[in-house]
Amino acid sequence: MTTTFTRRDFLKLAGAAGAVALGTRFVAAKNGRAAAPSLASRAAGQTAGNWIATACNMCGGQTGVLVRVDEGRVAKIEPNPDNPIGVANVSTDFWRWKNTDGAAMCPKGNAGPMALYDPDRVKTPLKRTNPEKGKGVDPGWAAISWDEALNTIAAKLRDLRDAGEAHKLVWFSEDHSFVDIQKDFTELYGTPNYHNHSNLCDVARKASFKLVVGDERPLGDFANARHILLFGWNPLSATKWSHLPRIFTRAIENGAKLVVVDPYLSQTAARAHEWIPLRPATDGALALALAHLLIKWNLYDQEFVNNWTTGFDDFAAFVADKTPEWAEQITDVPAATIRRMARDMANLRPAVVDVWSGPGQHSNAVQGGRAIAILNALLGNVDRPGGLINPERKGPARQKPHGPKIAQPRLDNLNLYPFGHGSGVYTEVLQSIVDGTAAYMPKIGMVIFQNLVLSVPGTDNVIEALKKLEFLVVVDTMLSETAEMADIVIPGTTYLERYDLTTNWVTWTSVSLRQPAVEPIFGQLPEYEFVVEVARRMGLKDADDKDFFTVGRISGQPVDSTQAWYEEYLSEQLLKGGPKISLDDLKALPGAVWIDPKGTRYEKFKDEVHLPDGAQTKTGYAIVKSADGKTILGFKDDRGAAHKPDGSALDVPADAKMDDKVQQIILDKDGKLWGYVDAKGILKGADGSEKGFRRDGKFLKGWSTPSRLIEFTSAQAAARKDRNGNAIDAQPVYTPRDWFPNADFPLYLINWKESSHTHSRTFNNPWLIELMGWNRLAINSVTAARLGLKDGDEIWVESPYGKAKALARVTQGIHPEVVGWQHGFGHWGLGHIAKGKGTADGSFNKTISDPISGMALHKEVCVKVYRV
Amino acid sequence: MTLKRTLYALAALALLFGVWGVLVRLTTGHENAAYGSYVVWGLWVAMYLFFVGISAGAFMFATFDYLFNIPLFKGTGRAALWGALVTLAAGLLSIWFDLGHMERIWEVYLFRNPFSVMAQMVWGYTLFGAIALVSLILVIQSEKSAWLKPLMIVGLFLSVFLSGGVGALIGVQAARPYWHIGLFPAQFPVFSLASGAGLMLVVVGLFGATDDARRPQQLWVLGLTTVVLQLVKIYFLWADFSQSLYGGIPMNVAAVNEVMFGTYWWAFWILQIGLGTIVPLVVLVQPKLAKHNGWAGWMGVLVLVGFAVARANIVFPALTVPELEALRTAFNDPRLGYSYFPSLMEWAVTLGIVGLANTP
Amino acid sequence: METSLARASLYNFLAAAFGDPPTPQMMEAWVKTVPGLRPAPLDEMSQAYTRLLVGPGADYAPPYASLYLNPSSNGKPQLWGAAAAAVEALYGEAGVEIAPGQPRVPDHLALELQFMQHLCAREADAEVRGDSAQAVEWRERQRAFLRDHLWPWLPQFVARLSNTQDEARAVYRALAAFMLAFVQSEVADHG
Amino acid sequence: MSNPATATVDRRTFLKSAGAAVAFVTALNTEPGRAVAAVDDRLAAPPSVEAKKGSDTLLRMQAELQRALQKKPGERRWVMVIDLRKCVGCSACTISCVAENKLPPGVVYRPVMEQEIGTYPNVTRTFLPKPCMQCDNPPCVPVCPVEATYKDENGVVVIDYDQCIGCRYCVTACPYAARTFDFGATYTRGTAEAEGVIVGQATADNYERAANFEYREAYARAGRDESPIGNVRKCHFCLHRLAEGMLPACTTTCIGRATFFGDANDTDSLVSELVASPNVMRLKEDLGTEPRVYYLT
Repeated sequence: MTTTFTRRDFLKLAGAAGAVALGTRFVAAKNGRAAAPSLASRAAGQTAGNWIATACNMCGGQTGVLVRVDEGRVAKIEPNPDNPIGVANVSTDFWRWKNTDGAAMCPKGNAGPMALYDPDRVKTPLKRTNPEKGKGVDPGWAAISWDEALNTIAAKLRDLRDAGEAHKLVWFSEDHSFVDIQKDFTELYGTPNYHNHSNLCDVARKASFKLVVGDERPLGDFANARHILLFGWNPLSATKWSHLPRIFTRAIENGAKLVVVDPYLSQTAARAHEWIPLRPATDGALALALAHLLIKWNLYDQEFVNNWTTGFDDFAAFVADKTPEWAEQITDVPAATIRRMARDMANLRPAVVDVWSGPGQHSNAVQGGRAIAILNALLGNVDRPGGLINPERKGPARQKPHGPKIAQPRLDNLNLYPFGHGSGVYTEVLQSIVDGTAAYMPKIGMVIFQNLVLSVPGTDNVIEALKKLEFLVVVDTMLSETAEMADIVIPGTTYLERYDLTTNWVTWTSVSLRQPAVEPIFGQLPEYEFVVEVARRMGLKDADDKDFFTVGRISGQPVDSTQAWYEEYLSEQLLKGGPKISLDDLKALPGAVWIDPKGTRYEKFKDEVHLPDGAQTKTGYAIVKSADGKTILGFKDDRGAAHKPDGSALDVPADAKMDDKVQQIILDKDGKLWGYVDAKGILKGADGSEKGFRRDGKFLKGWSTPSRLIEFTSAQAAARKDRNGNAIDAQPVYTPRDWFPNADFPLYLINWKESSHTHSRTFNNPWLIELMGWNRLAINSVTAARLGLKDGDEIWVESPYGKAKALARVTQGIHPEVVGWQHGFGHWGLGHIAKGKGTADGSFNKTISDPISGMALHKEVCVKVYRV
Repeated sequence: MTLKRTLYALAALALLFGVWGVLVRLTTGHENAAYGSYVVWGLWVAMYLFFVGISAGAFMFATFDYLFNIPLFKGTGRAALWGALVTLAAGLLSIWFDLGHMERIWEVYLFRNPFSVMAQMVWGYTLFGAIALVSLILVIQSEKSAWLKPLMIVGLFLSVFLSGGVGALIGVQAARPYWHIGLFPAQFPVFSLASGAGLMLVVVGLFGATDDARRPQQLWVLGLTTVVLQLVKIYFLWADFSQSLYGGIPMNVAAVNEVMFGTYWWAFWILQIGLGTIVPLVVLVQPKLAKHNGWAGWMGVLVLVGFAVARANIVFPALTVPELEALRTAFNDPRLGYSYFPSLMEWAVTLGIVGLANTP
Repeated sequence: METSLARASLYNFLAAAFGDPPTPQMMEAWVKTVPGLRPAPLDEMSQAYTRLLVGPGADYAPPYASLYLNPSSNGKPQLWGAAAAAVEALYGEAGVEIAPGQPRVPDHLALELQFMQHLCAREADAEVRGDSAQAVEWRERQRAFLRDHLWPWLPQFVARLSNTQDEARAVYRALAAFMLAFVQSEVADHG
Repeated sequence: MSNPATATVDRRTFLKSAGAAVAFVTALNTEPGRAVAAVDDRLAAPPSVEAKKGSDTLLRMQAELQRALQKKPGERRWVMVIDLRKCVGCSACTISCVAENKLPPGVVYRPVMEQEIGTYPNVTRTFLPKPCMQCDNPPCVPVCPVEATYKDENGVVVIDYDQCIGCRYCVTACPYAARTFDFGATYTRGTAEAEGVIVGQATADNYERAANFEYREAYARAGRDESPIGNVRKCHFCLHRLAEGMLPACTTTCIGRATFFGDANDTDSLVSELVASPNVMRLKEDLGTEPRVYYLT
């Protein structure tokens, strides 16, 4: 077409072209000295290096940020519109709003420079000189060289391992950064005791949703919903990732109704159309009553329930007597209100129901969470627009190292928690150390960016447990209360000084890079390099006696620099994972983020599972399994010959199990076992993992549950026992939590998080302390009047496990039987700003977890409150 | 003269303390001041109001001698002028230390904003100070100078307008209903005269010439003046408070409540009303006591103390009431609080200034 | 003068097409100007714009010269570099600097196109004022800029952009082809 | 002119394109020459930026900002609109402002005020961000003895840090408590100096003492008495960002998208639309201050 064009033609066309409106792409250059630019000015940068795209880590949300660096110093942090985290939750919104500077950033993100330049940061390795350990005991820190610190730690670890006690290393770490390298280390070292943060956060939610919709962390598509019901979640303030509040305010703008169920009038409840206060940990009962009404009134999505779920009839029978009146007795929510809620959520579709850590940190959390998750299924709104979406995840791929076989059990007895999480169970490890009931006593502790003392329930217990370790290493930027218990403290890096690959908090895959905006400001080793360096000094090799920490993961060549080695390590994860690009490519991408161009896909459960080309389907074959039925050894054809999965002949062991009820066996074109369809029509792979199910002659993907359907009634739950050996109900029953108020301790004590702080770690940030400087105890005005308390009074808060002073905040915004406050205050360490502000909520608890998921029970506490 | 000596000793001590305070002020700026951004004016501003009030009042009394030639007050004029000058210096010093940028005070003289009441006050007091100084020099040289009378006339006008102006300085602030009351600026000239009378009581009663036969009579007249002015002062207080309380504007009511029942209720009831008003009233209506040097002089001291507290009770209460209630908890910083008690540095500087004023 | 103004106009048109998200007005002008271009729904166009010209993603065709031209130590193209700096210096010499809100990397396609428009407009202005010496000078600048900066990477960019399917992207393919042909004719004309 | 191609360009076409080109030259404001005068300026279409209802508010506001910046300062009317229904009380604006303007302890331009309304269980909380109202009738301006604070050509109430004597008269005059005084403190003050162990004040201070760029001047809080220490400080709608085509920091960072900014003289602008909402209000209207900050309730 264009080849036929002449120059003359082009100039003719100029007429039409001229009609295009003209933006200002240039301005006249100014003479003389330019006025000083803004801190955030992009114009100010003379070189491209001045703006560095990276990801925030002031909380776990990983919002994309741009960091302005001037003369080697971080000057300002701004939102990064190229990173979906901070812009939008679903990709269609992201494509629409991206590059419109549509990003946002919460106060913690804005306060990042103060975390970097915190005057109380540790800058050099420290050694304890006072052997006595305890709360408030001065460790007598002495600064030591990096060499001494690394050699000491390496020697201790080597000695332990040489003594055949590698399993006695216990490791705790934050979960949003460089966890892979830590796992690698523990696996190569030979300890089963690697734990990370998740079980202090939301593993009950994970278990609930996994059981019902087959996904640990579905995300609500709130922007497209017309009715949003939240149980115990404060997303507008406990921001987590910065686009979160906007998807709610956009939804409200579009006419959605927001209803929040929470004992406390959170910021989210304050912005909601309705706040439903209730007794803590009774959310499950409320959800059951709502389910009862939806079914009774025939307001549930029958098409969806019939086609995509299982166990509905049993569930319907189960909730037949879960009337609003029944729930009112339990929850203190009026039956009439429950009826109105049910009617609204049925009428305003799409409707979405979500839950987070409010009900999630009680002993009955998993079943309660299931009841809530099930509401989404009744509303026909799982993995659909405006509903609860199962995100696709194709992030960096961790390459499992080949470590020694570990014979010893995990200290946290994770296998006894039927739906526990890979992050482990902090409370069980620590409590068993204190009680002496542990399978064996650990000797060396390694704690990386975890302030166990203030973040695990039962403060004094945690301190006792840490005291019993022979050698404790804490890596942190601050001298936290946990660092106070350490033998060696290693100065950490903030997120502005290090690498990480962070994956999605959005409904499609993205991988964003965290990269050093500035060099570590005291020349300290970033944590991953610290791990590598310790491993190198120990001479740690893999089970084949091959070097791991010295050989480049891609080049296969020895790499001297730990940083270069780690960059290759990350590159390998990227190249072998979803992005299929190198670290350098990722850096070059706008915003330093890789985004799966496929974007958000809805109704993935309808995807077909395609058999490989040339696949042969056989009937009358059987699957040969090992004696315990767990491993697939091969298959037996219709003539009785047994084959290994690769097609070669198989000697069937005497105790092998023969599964001849399989409907079909699928061989690939070379006759190798590709998969099979079991008796129930579930399509499984050659390793027994579920891939889909058969319907109308096609294989559909369905959900990642054993039945490949959404499970109202959970057979897999019923098949297991909880940590205490009790049976688990197949139905999402409401069972009262274990600890209730009584005459001595008449009030429920809950805690929450707000936008001003993260966990227990931002309390030395002076900007954030100016926002929220104290966690006063919220008390309902009626309760306060009964107790003779006034706003601002100094009070005692007492539980059987602890007693501390606090300040009262008299409010209308909390259930009268409940008192509560913001989590994370009450430091006696950390730094001069954090010290002495507010009250630590963990000191009133037992060190205990929910028996199904291993979730730490931060909120199952009862107290009494009285004036000082 | 032991009293005088004691006083000098005390003044020297205060001065020493003040030197420390000034050093702290000059080296650390405002970091050691206790006021903040909400209670943004503190002791130094109150003291400024107090001192310039006395100064104006003292000048008024000087006119009794040099302008109106009242026989009874012949000879007291020099002391009054001296007092006016010293207290003016003290007042200006006090407000100067209060500035964020002391070195920029000259900016005010550039006539940048002639409509700012504060600028008007600075020019006015500078002129007033000059007049008082020239008058004093003239008086010292010869009381018969032809310039004295015109100077006195201008000075008298200034003393009335300026003390009213100080009232207007804060009275024009519609943002602070407690200040923005009809009669508010009007009371300031009366206060000036009253505090001038107080000062004269002190000067005549405690430091007057022992051989002057007119002294008891002077004291009696000063005493009666004080009594009358105290009554007027009570009337103004009643007018203020009743307007505030009956008007019912929340910020206003809160401010009055703060004065009467707040943290420093005792300063109001005991110092300002009790010792500063009622006691002098009761004492000075009795001719015998009023004519007594010591009684009259000490009543003068009490009147001045009462006024100092009264000035503070004008400045602070309006500031201790949030302009928007929710500001109390919006942002946490010691500078963003609503309570105020002067810091050691502030006391030091103020005491130093008082000491300095006493030294002459 | 007419020629320089017409050329300026075309450069402006192209700068807008590759530098701004699509609008109905732009679509209208495209249909009128670019032969064979069929309009697509605006929503799809906006998404196509982001995917193709803003990125990231598999279809991203970075509109930065340096990513096509820069040889670099590790074999990966890198943004900025000497060429981009030279372009920025040329902007300065011609009396303009990048306006707020525009890409801060000077070798962005839209900036380079707009710069050509500026040079053409200045030429026209000189002609109107009868200052032929200056007009020649502006013309010389155009020639140098085309030869050294705009042309060398344009075919690669267009090739990368053309390597995509679907309706909305067809619009950008057509625009790219049009641009390539025009700039090619410019290069030919300027020798 | 000698190019034969011109012959094929008809007059109409030429004029159109000439219009665009000359408008561009004019925008450059360099050597206007006769060309500008020669062309009928009705043909020089004003630059328009596409911004429609329904597009992302930030995109729209940015486009409108560009448009407004092309006007003369006196012709635009910066206003801020804050939608209290969308404010989630997170205080991101407060802190982004602290970061942008490098505010020291106790100096705050935009606190978020919180209030509880109602009785349990019918109760809610409101969050009200409070920047300077940039009053059209500002009580703080006439009181200043040195005219260090005034309404600038954009209608924003500004402070000349080099002129302000720090008397704080304006602070008492402001009915909104929008002004705070810079006492000279730093956040890191009072940090123990554990030699070689923790960072300590000296290093950390370094960041706090780095210059901000308020009013497009580099103000480092370097010494004891150097401005802005000893000055009154306040929100200035991020004039230094506006000058570079960036929205105020609070507007950009807002995670509830509750803050809007723009030129109310532009009848097509988002803020003009919002200001005309039925649910609009301003603080303390009875004082006649005519605030330029509007709230939607």
